[in-house]
This record gives sequence, structure tokens and C-alpha cells, in this order.
Amino acid sequence: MMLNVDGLGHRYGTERALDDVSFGLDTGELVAVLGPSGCGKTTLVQAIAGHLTPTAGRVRLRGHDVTGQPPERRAVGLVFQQSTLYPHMTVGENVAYGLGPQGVDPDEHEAIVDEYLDLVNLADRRTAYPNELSGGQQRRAELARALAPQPDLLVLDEPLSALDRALRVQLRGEIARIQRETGVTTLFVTHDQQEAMELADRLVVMHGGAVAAVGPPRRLYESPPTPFVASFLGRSTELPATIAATEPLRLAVGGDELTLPDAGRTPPVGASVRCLFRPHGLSIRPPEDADAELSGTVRRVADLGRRYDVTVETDDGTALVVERRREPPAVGEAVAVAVDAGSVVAFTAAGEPIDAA
Amino acid sequence: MMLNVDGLGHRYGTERALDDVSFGLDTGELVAVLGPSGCGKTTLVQAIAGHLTPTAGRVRLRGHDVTGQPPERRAVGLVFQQSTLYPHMTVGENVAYGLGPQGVDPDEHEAIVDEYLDLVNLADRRTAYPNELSGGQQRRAELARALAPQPDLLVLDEPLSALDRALRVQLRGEIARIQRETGVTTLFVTHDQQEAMELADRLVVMHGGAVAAVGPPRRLYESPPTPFVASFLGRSTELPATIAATEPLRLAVGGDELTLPDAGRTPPVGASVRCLFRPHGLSIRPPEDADAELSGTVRRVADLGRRYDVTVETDDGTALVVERRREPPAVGEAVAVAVDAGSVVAFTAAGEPIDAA
Amino acid sequence: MSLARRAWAGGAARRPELLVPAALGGLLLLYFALPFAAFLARVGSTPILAQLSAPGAQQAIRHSLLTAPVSTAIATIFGVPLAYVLARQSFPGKRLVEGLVVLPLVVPPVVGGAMILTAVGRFTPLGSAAASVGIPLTGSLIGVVLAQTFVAAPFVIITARAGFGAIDERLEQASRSLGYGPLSTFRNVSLPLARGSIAAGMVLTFARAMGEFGATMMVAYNPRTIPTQIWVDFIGGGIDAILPLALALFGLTLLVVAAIQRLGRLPTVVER
Amino acid sequence: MSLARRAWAGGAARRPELLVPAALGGLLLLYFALPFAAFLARVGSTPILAQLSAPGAQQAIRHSLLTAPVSTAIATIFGVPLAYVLARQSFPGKRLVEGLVVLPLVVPPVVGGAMILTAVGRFTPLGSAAASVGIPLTGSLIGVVLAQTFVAAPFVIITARAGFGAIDERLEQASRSLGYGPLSTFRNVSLPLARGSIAAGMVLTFARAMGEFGATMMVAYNPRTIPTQIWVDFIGGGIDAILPLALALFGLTLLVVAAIQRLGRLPTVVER
Repeated sequence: MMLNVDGLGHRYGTERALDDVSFGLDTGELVAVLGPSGCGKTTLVQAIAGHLTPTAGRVRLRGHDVTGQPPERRAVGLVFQQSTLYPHMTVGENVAYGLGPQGVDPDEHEAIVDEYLDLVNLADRRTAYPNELSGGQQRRAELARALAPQPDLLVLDEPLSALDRALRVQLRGEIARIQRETGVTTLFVTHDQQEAMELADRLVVMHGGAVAAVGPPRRLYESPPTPFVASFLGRSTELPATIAATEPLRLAVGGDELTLPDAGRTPPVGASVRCLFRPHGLSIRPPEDADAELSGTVRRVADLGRRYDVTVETDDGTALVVERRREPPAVGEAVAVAVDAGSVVAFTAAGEPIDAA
Repeated sequence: MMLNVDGLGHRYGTERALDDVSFGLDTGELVAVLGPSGCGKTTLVQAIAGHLTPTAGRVRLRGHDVTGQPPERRAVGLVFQQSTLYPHMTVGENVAYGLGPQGVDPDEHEAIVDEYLDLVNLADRRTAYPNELSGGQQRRAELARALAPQPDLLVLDEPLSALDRALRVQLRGEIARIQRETGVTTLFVTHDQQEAMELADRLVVMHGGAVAAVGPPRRLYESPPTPFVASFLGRSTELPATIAATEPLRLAVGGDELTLPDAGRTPPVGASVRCLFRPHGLSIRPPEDADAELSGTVRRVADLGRRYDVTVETDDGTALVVERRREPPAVGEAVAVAVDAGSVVAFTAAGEPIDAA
Repeated sequence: MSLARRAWAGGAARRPELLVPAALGGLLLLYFALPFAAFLARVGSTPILAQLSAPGAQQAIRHSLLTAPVSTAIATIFGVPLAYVLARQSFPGKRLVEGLVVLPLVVPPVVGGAMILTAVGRFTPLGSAAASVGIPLTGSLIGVVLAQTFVAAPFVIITARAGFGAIDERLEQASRSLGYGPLSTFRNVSLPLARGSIAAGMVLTFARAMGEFGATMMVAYNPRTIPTQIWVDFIGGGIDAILPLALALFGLTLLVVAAIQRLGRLPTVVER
Repeated sequence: MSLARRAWAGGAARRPELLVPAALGGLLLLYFALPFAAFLARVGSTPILAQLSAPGAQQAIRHSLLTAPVSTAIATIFGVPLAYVLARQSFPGKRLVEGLVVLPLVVPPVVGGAMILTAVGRFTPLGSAAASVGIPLTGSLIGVVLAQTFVAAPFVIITARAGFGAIDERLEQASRSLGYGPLSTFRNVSLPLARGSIAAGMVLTFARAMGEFGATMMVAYNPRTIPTQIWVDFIGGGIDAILPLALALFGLTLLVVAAIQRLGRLPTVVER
């Protein structure tokens, strides 16, 4: 393990920012820490990099406990959301800055700087000053500076959040390539689940200072352990339901019944459950369609170019978003909605997952 | 027409920020102005709202020329990316602030404030101060304040760009609902094409201070008038190609040939063209597949939960992103890539679209 | 973001590397504190009230409490609009105007006094014309006000400008778009939001005007204000003779600092 | 964003609503400019060099040019570390320390002088002990430095603090994470980035020290600095006798302001 975070906790005064956070990173892995604002991501980054001493728990790098070590004694490269390039140094000088403390022979600095500027496609801006770079170039220079001293761990704290979407998508690909080429163990912190899922081998989903889930994107998406994880990792509409039968598992939703794949453990018949429907697991049918589980009225059709998002208001007033690729129905039309049982995730009233076996 | 922008131009010193921008908004329409940073969006908003006098062109509201009018003489509601709620007033006082100049009877203020706070689901925070609100609540209070005086036009300038993705998606839905319920003519300015396409009836795509395209999202996505619009409205990979035959239109791409639907006008055989491929219009095939147009090696597989993004490096070194829903190939594997001709957009070397008739 | 911001502060809360600079700075703080402490200790053993009720002292206090508020009012009425223009508008020659605003701050008070004398002294056209209609511009309370305003006005201009500059202009734009004209917007939005800074600036200007000595000595040695009276008493009776009046001035200063701290604006304004 | 920022400025460039405040502020600017102009006009008709070469003037200039740089150096060496701590660290009693830093700024100079006398005067324990080993703390150049430091040091502290405060702490964190300790980080990152502010603060402190009058009069009437010499000459010979020395002081002030403007930092620091 390159990084081990073990029972990390932190309080600001009486406010708890981190609560018993534990996870690890294997060498060369790219793991994303994903969570909404205020979930403790930044505190976690500060504790791992050594800019904050946590009130509980340990941080280990390559197996060594570094919890009490100052940042300069940890080989952690750090890139923040805001640029921290030094305005009084050129791009080349910025990249070379971290080489001195590593005891790298000054004669070699030039070659190393060239190598890392090449890596981020910035070789021609070596003598520029940071304020002469575009936003995307600044990000790349920052990556080169963090990577040049060959840190054990690269921590990227919302590195793309301040950028436009187009640039964000482009740099996302760049980061994947750079990580692939250098093989550096990387912790990517973000609030953007799409970004996290696209980049990461594994996700650490955080919620309210605690770890809500750890695992590969697909497993967490398909079998989320909590409703929070389910709704945070992809669009979904929640509908209340009750258990109608247990073998096979049937749910009563909005007056209709829905058969789910066999589940390992299920609550008793009559228990309330929370059902989350993914837009792509729903399809519009003609009203009165025998196979469709739900019915309602079309309230809005958003044309996304490649597909339509159709908002259907069910008879009990819930707005359900349905993805559709073909010609959408008209607003005001009565429709039925068929549910792909495989895409439904259900939880007990207490938030325990009802595992589709 | 509620709003007419006619030949609007603006310079800061010698720098041209807006160049001959013209478009109109019908009553009740929601139009998105979409473009990357620095494309002139903010200058356009300032000119429409009257906080800046453009160096050329006219702005008309309800047919009246208001180009020279100060902002207080135009009924334009304005919401910026940053909160502009007044910190020394409660939420209720903020919402009531715009009613005074409209000559609304002070006795009615209370009822109107209630109505608009209800509209944005903020009725219970009426006596709170802005700094006691969450980021999402501040946005909603701001919307209520802008809407309460019943403006002719609501201008939203990147209203969601400072928020987390989850909150952004949620508020996007709120804005759609509020616009539907109030029927206010709305100009939504953003750099996020997904946001724009999801919300807007029509898009105004801006590029370098000029209008690059105007039209409904689907038409611009399927028949983009320029390569910029094509790549800005959705992910795509550009590959150079040449015209191999004209009836039917066949392109030589990377050693293979690709037949496109009949085109209205085509360059002569041998001319260079620019081909943009959408990830969802490509599919992975076994190598040596006879129907596949391109071949290459898998460089990266990103698991997005619902689908995989497979990066294939073609034989000439271009990285092509292919969407795939089923089990993806392994990294390093040689694969062929089949192209759905209907999703390809092609341009002449000069950037003229080769219309798929 | 709120958590993030506190993260830095929390991280700083145990930074041993700040001990050395803290020790260096502590020496300077000690040098600031020592005279205060010694002064207060010495004052404790002096018959204050008796000396403060002497006619000269009474008159000096009256003059100071009359002129300093007038100077502060003049500086505020003319300086706050100037501050707003400087915060919101760029125009040719702005740097010159900024230089002019800063100049009285860095010009030595005695030179400032000399300058005022060359402009409105008794034998200048302006001064003699004013004196002939019964308004002596030097050696009068008007002269005191002229000296105080010249020296102290920059404080309220600079502090108010900082306050206006810290207001996001979009708050004003929103008010305009909600139907308010420039004047209403200034009254409803700009002024309330800059109130703390303006108050802090007025307090600084008032303190500077109260303590004004160098320029006042040149322009209006008579009638006496507290500082000039202190000087005269010092010449005549040494340090012990001036302690009561010095304490009176210091007491007013303490009030000022307390007001600044309570408004909670000065550190912020100064900090950013 | 760059376009957006310029948009505000551009929009402001033709705001007729600023004419009224500009006119009000202009009156104050006129009052600042008039004495300068009158002073310069009067100086033009005076034999400068002859009077400046008088022994008294020579000595005063020498004393001022000796003491003010020493005071500035002391204030900088001890004040900049203090400024850094105040910008980076929160601790119990910070408001008290901030109050202590601001106090010398608002205490009238004559009261400041009185305070210094009560602390280190000839008949205090400290003062007599120092005098007995041949280091007189009053009536000496050391006394002048003590007075100047007390009065002028807050400027460099406050301005440097603003400079350090404007540096995103993450720039320092990045340096630490790149392997540099706190001291190297301060030297490589914090100091270069705050250099402009520190220089501006030193310039302000120097100007204040050069012009120091009230406290110096009390603590060290002798040996004379330029301001005290001006006062003595003024008593003896009126306004015309002091013009050369006043011009010398003013010239130095102009240099100071030019340096501030060239560094381009003061307006920024003061503005934010």
C-alpha cells in the first residue's frame, strides 16, 4: 500500500469535519474521493499532505506513519483548484522548484524540467510567466511541477472544478494519460461524479465527513450501499413503495406492481421501501400498455441533442425523468412508463440495500 | 419579440469583445447563450441589462430601442454567478427590494414576497439573512428577487457555474419549473453545453465575440454549421479525410473508406475534409471485421458505471473515444472500429459543413 | 468552502515555525506597550482633576472638542464622495489624484503647516482678504480646522475607498436592474455596505485631528488646542505638568481605538 | 474572466452619475493642491542653497538622514515578522495585539512623546541607568530614534501584514509539499510575493520618521532634526526663514511618493 488512511478524524472547535475515515491506495492506483461540498474532502487532503494535524487517526505513506511529520517530510505532490504557480518564477523555474530539496544535481534540473514539460505538452512555454498562460496551461504546468520531484503520492484537489466544461473534459483525458505514463499513485478529489467515474479505478464516496462507500465505479453504481451513494452517483428519482410479495420480490409502486430480480434478504410483506429509478431504466409506452408499471402525464421534454429527457408526473405527483432516444411524446400527453427491473435500486426504510442477488 | 439584439458590437480599447451579434427572443421563450470563457457572453449580458453601452448595434425590449437607457429604465431581471443578495437585508426584504420602484402598493409587498418565496420553495427562510442560507438557497432567493418585479426579461448569467454538480443538476430542474410556471422570457448564459441543451428551447452559440450558430439544440447537434459548434456541443474526435467518391459520398479515412449519406453539395474528389466522430456513433468490433472502417489498439478503458469509454489509438496515432455498454475489450488489444455514418459530421477544409441531405 | 477556509486557520493553530517571528515581533510590541504602561503608572500618582480645571486646560479641551469634529465632518462630507469615485471610476490622471490624496499623509506636519501659511497666511492675498472681512484664516479656530483637515482628511478618503472597493460592483448593478437610480442605489446599497469602513475612517480622521500638533503650531499657535497647550505646559513645567492633559487626550484616543475594535472594521480593512 | 473584469471598468467609463461626487471630492482635492502650489511658488523666490548651507541646517539634515533610516530599519526587522504572524496565525489576545499595533498610529505624537519620557526619561530608572553607562535615551540621537520608531513603526507592520494576507496560503503549502521547510518557504515564496507591500510600508515608515515632530520635540528637542530645526527657525524668522529646510523635507517626501507610485503598491494595498 502506498497510502493508508486509518481512522482519520478531525474537529474544528466543536464541528466534526472528518469522522473515522479509512481507506488505502495501492501503488500506481488512481482513486477518486468523491463527495458534495462540505463533506470533508478538503480537510482530508490537508491531513494527508500534512498541512493539518488530524485530531484522530493515522496517515501512512509506504507503510511509515507520517501523521506527525511536516509536509516537507512527506513525498506528496499537491495540486489545488486554484493555481499555486509562483508568479515571480517562469514556468521552467516553477517546475524546477521542487527538485532542489530532493538533492537532485543542479546540472540535471534542465533535463528533468524538459522531460516533465514535454509530458504535459508545455515545452514551448518554459520561459513564460504563469500569468501569460491560459487556464488549461496553468493546470498542466502545475501538474508538471507536482510530478517532477517524483512524489510517492499525487493529490489533486478539485483540479478541474474552476474550468469550463470543454476544457475540463479535455484535461480529464490529459490527466488519465499522464497518470498512465508516469504510473504515479494518485488521489483525485472531486465533487463531480462523472469526472470521478471516468478517471478512477476506485471511488471513495464521502458524505458528512465519513466514508459512505469504497469500491469500483460500476459496483457502486449498480449496487450502491446507501440511498445517498445511489443518488449521488447518477440521476435517479425516488418513489416510495411497499413489499407486495417476497418470492419473487414484488413491490407495490404508485398503484402498480413491479417484479424485481431475486434478492438475498428482503423485508417482510407490507414493509415500506425506497425505490430509486434511473432515467435510462425507464421507457415511455402508450397509455394502457399492459407491461408498463407506472402511468402519468408528460410535463416537460428537454432536447439534449442525442436524447430527450422526458419529465413524467406520476399520478401521485412525483416527477419522474425518463430518457428517450426516439421522437418524444408531447407535453400534456398521458403515457405509461415501463421499468427495467434490473436498473432499480431499492432500500429498506432504514436505508439498507435490498440486494438484487 | 420580447428581446431583439441587433448588430451588437463592443470594444474594450482595441480589443473586440462583441462583433455584430444579432438574435431575438420570443415572449415566454427560454434561450441559452452558450460559449467558452472569453467568448463575450458577459459583455453581452452587460449590454442587454444596460450596465454597459455597446459601441455598435441596438438592444430592443418589446420593440422599444433601449440601447441608451440606464438599467433602471429596462425591465430586465438579472442573476449573476455570484450572489448579489444584500447582506444587510433579510431574504424577504431582498425579494421586496425590487417592488418599490415598480410603484407596487406597499400593502401588497408582503403577499407578493410570499408568493415568490413559495415559488422557489423558500417560504420558511423569509426572515433569514443571506449568509444563513446554503448556496442553493441563495440561488433560489436571488431568482425570487429577480422575478418579483415581473421583468420583461430574466437574464441568468452562469447562475449555476459556482455550484457542485449535484446541486447544479437539481437547480437546473428548478429553473425549468419556475420558468414554466411564470412564463418569463429567459436568457440563460452558460459555458456548459449540457446545461444549455437541457434547459433551452433554442441555443445561441458564441465564439470569439460573434454568433457561431442559432437554433434548437437537436438541429445544431446533428447539423452543426461549423467544426467549433460540432465539437462544443458534444464530445467528438476529429480525423482528417479526403473525398474518395461523390455519388455516393465516400471518404478515405485512415486507410479505409466510409460511405456517408447523400450530401447536397460536396467538394471534388481528392479534396481534404475534416471528419468529426461522436463516441456513441462508433462501435468496437473484432479486428479484421469486414464492416469496420477503422482499426487500432485499445489504450484506455474508463468505467462510467452505465457505460465504458474506450480510447482507441488508430494506426496513425489519433486517440478515438468509443462508447460501449457491454463488457469492454482489454487495454492493449487490437480492435476494429465501425462507424455509424449518420453520426459523422464532415466539413470542408475551410470549415463549411458537408450537409448530409 | 466554509470548511475549507477554516481548515487553513486550524492548520495554522499549531505552527511551531511561527515562534521565531513571533518573538521578534514581540520585542516591538513590548516597546509599544512599555511607554503606555509607564505613562499610566505615572499618571496614577498625579492630581488630575485639579490641573484639568485650570482655565488654560479647560479652554484647550473646548477648542479641541470644537475643531476636531468640524474637521472630521468636512473631511467626511467631501472625502466620501471622492472615495466612491476613486473606487468605481478610472479616468486619465487618476494616479495624480491618488498621489494628491496620499501626499498630506506623508508630508511632515510642519511642512504642511508651512504650506498652508504660504497659501492662506496673513500676508497672502487670500489670507488678507479673508482677514479684512473678519475671518482670520490663521491664528484662529478656522486656522486650526484648516490644519487639521489638511493633515487628517486622507484617512477617511483612503479607508472609505477601501470599503467601497470591497463591494462587488454587481450588487450595485443588481439594484439598478431592480429599478433604482444611481443615487438610490448609493443610499440603499453602497453606503450601508461601506458604513463600517466609513466609520472607521472617520474615527481615524478624528483621532488624527485631535492629536494634530505640527501644522497647528505653525498655522494657529493661538488659540490653543490640547496638543499645543501640552507643549506650552511642557516648556513651563516639564513632564509632570502635562500628564493630566496628556491623559485627557489619551483617554479620547482609547475611546477611538475601542470604537474601531468594536466596529470591527479596521483590522479587516487594513488587512486586505 | 478578464473580459468580464474589464467590462465593469468599461461600463463605468461613462457614468454621468459620478459627476456630483466627483465635484464634491474635487473641492477637497483643490484644498490639498492649493497649499502645495502656493508653497512651491513662494519657494521659487527664495535663496535656497545659501540658507541650506548654514551650519544649523546642515546638522539637522545630517541628523534626520541618520535617524530616519535607523528607525525604519528597526521597524522593518521587528515589524515584518510580526506582520507575518498577524497575517497567518490566530491566537488568544490577537485583537489586543492588533490594538497595540494601531495605538501609536492614533495616539497624538505629543502624548506619545510624553509616554516615552515616562518610560525612559532622565529621571526614570531605565533612563538614569542607561545615562549612567553613557547612553542617554533622551536629548540624544537615540532619543530621536526611539520617538520615530514608536510613531512610525505601525505603518510597515500594517502594510506588510496586508501584503502577506493577500498571498493565498496555498502557495506556501505547495512550497512545503515540494520539500521546503517553513524558513525556506518564507524566503522563496512569502517574502518575494510581499516584497512590494513591505517596500511600500518601509517608505511610509521612513516618511513618517523623517517628518516626526511632536514626539521628537518632547523626547529630544536637541539634537535637532529637520522638523525641529524648522520650528526653531520659524520662531526666530517666520515663514521665509524656513522655506529652504521645508523644501528639503518636501523634496524627500516627493521622492517617497514617487517611489510608492513606481512600486505601484500603495493604492492597491490601501484599496483592498
